Amino acid sequence: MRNRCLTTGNVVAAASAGLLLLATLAAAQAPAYRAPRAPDGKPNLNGIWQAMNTAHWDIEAHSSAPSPARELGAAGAVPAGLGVVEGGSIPYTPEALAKRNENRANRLKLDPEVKCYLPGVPRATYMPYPFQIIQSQKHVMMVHEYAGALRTIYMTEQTEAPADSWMGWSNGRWEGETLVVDTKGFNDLSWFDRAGNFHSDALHVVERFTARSPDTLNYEVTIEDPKVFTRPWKMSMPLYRRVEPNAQIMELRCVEFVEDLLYGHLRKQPK
Amino acid sequence: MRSTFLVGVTCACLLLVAGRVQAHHAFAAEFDVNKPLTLKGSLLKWEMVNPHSWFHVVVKEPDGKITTWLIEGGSPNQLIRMGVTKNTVPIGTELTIEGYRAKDGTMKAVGRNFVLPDGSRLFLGGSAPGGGGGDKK
Amino acid sequence: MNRRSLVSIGVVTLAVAVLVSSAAAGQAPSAAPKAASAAKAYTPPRTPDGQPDLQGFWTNSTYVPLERPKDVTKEFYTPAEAEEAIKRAAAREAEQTEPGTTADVHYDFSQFGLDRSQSTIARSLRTSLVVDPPEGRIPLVNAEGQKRAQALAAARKARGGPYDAVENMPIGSRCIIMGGSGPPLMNAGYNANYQIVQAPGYVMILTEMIHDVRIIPLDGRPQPPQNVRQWTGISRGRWEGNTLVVETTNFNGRNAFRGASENVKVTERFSRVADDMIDYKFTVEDPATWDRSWTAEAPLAKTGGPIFEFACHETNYGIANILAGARAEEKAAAEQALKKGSN
Amino acid sequence: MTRYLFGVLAFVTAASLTVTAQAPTYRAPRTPDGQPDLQGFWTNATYTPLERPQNVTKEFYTPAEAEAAIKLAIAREAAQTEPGTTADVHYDFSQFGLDRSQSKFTRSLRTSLIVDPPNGRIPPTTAEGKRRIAEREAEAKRLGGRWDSAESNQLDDRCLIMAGAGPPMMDAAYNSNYQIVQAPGYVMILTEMIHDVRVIPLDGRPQPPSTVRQWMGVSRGRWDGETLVVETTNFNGKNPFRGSTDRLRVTERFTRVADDTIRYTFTVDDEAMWTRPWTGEVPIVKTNGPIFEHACHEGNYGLYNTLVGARLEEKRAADEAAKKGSK
Repeated sequence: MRNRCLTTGNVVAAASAGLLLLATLAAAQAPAYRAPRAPDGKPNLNGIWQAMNTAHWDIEAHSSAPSPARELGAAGAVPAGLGVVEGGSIPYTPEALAKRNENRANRLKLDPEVKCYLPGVPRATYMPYPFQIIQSQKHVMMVHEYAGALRTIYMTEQTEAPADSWMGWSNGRWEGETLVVDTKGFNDLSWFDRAGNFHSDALHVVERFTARSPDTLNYEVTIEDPKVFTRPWKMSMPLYRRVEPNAQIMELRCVEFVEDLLYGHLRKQPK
Repeated sequence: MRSTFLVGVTCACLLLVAGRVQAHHAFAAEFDVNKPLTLKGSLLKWEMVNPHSWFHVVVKEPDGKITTWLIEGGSPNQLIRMGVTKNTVPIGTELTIEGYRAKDGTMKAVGRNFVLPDGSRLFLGGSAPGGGGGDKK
Repeated sequence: MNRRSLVSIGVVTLAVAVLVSSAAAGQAPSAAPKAASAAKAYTPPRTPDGQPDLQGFWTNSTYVPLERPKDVTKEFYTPAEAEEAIKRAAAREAEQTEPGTTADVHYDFSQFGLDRSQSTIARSLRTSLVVDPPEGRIPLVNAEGQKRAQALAAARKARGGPYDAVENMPIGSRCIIMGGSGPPLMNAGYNANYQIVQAPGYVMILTEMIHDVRIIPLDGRPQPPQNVRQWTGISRGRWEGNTLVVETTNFNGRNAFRGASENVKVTERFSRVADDMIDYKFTVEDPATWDRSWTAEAPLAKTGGPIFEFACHETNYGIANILAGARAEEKAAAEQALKKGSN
Repeated sequence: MTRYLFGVLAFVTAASLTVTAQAPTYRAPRTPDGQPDLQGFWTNATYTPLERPQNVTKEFYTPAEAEAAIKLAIAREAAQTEPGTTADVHYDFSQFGLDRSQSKFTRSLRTSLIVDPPNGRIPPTTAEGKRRIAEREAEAKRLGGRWDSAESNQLDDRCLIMAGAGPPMMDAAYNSNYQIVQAPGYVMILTEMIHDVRVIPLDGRPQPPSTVRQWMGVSRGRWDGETLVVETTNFNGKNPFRGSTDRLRVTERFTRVADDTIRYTFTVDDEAMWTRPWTGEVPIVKTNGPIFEHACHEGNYGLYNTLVGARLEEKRAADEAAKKGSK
């Protein structure tokens, strides 16, 4: 009897815990957590952050798969992931979906990451490398370890993108606890992941960074690109602080690692 | 008004001593000094990219054939500081390009001068439409 | 036409600026003692966390050479001499090249705003950036340094011609890092711009060309072990009064500054001496190259933003063009030789 | 001798339990967080076949019949192979303690593990199922002979997964052991062979999208009174259970009915293969630990050796043919 009550209690507790979890994730707009303040009174998001998921392989839910490069064996294997796209899948137009699938089939040849190209946004945020937020009043900088990629987020003196670029042109604002970053001015060359998910130069990205505990952030992204998607869509994930005291963004200056791949065929032939 | 930096000169110390502008790479290795050319065409696309920008120019050859040439220019960053944007040079702008053709024989050239129909240079001293004529502080 | 007028406006501005900046660069007490005392009175603004505020866009674009020209013996020019030197340098930079010469195979820097006179330059009355040794020249390279330089030259030669393979080309052309990216920060020829952003515990310095960023921690953490080496080394910073002192070691030695070894230590000192001027000094210590340390001073002048993304490798079409050109020339030469042989 | 006696004792207990399973008076101990405690080392090694033998018509043997059937099976398993035959080219299972009778095995009076359909046999295959089987055979044929490449070999020989790893969990012929560990919100089940682990969440979370597929599917559990109910879908279909497809849904029910016994039933539902769902039942009995690391792929010299052997034989045959040709 007592046992049954206990079990029922557990089920109820588990269910409500589940609901609470979902609610917390969904209601990132109004988090209960209040971040410590930077000296200027804004939520303090300074720190070295990193995603811990498989979105860099594929932002949609996916099974595990062998390494795209045979020689890497299990070291290059694709781990399964439950996806970070709200609603499960990306609302591509039929033509765009065909292009995504073609990208995926030829990813070793086409993925800009393979060529050490700048990662674009939001891909930079969830690559398997850390990035540092340097939060000042006029500029919030995001400095990524991969390829030394860099974003300047203009908090004041905001203008339109003068030209298209890989990392886009970002204007930011504070909405309560949240740093909202609005980015446009992308070229059409970057991808969202290693699975060929892509966008056009009409991409418009709105990111929301909100502290959810001292060492975690909620990261929410809204993607809009009428040339590629039938409607705006969202992805979300937590970001984790690198807490080791010697954490530092190191150089991953990868250009020379890919030169033979890109230009090896133009090498002078041995006589 | 031209850069005097001698691309053939490899002494790095000279760069620092004389304070001349250093070319990002040896253009004479990319383009053939023995193949000067003048192209007349209209702008199809301006890739405002680094380390050097590239102009896609549609050219009507003397025999009536239509070809697209890729013309290498300079880094866009300083122009952007001067107020130039991707809207500054409209698609279809008529350009005369004096330059040198690529060594590999493809339809590429370095744009020694980019000349507008009225004889002025495309960007010169911030003269480009929309150009602010110097750094914004 | 409008270009010419712009240039002359530039020169006028320049003359005015010389006076202003000589005051600002007045860390050189012997040259401008009055200005120096004025500069001392300047108190830099503070960031919200209390650091002296160095933030903003800066340039070290200059016509002052690193080493004093052989025919100059004094440490400082008079303002008139300095103006003359700049005018000469600007004219040289803007000179026409001779059509049909190798030098002419280039786009025109001035048509892309890339000659120095079209943007802010950091001025000083100095005749060289090097301030110590007092003769304004880098000490002679010692025997060990010479030996290393010879070995490097021999290795370079063994790799073949400069366009035989991408690895033989200069690292700047390959978009890996610019020669003057440092530290120390050296004038890049064009786009010699920097952005400094500060946050509690950190100073970030972005070098425009090839988007090189240093994030310098101020918390006194130790340097990592010797086997961790980077192109731009690893920097640790601290505030000494109003001066940011940054020490950098752990270089990989592959972008050797003036022939320095991987064990070089660079100490930089940033002091804001006016709203629009940072006094920037650096000391280079490398017993494997020089028997004594040497110091240079190269002021950073405030300039306008923004710094547009300097993606470089992504659209570095020149590499493929150059290599393809070299292969095409080899092929043509081989065919020529064959033709000659068969005649 | 002692082993045999012990076996008979266990047999009697298990048989009575099976019969009286409708009304268990046994109450499982509880974990500190209040779950019925299933923890420990267990085995489902059994001599009972999945399907009822063709010549058997009843659901249960008498205890004497069951004992005779087991004796027969044990003798068959322990019989020496004929020297010089292909079957003899093997190490002796019994010299490595690997025949079932040398370790704990589970007994029941059932003539088959399948309890539904009542005939104790897997239901008929659907038309789609037949088509899929034909496709699989064609694919296997395309891959060539078993020793043509590593990929054309069997999954277990490749140390990928055992055929019976499931779910559902099927007797693995040897090392048919499991370890169950519970923690708040989770039940973990380790299958000894090839160290397959399922960590089953109990928090009611939904199944992932159908694009996520795994060899062992994705399992979600819940407590239904004393019974742990585990539903598994999202199989990748590459380790078919009796021909199942990627549309397989397995529902397992674990009920501890004695200190040393868990009643384990499983329902297999796969519309792409069978005309109706079917259910099996096997008591899982307590056994001894430990479970030693079953690293498999790492020391799988055999796969290499068989491939090398096959290549050598091909070469020898080719040489032979060439010699004949030149005569």
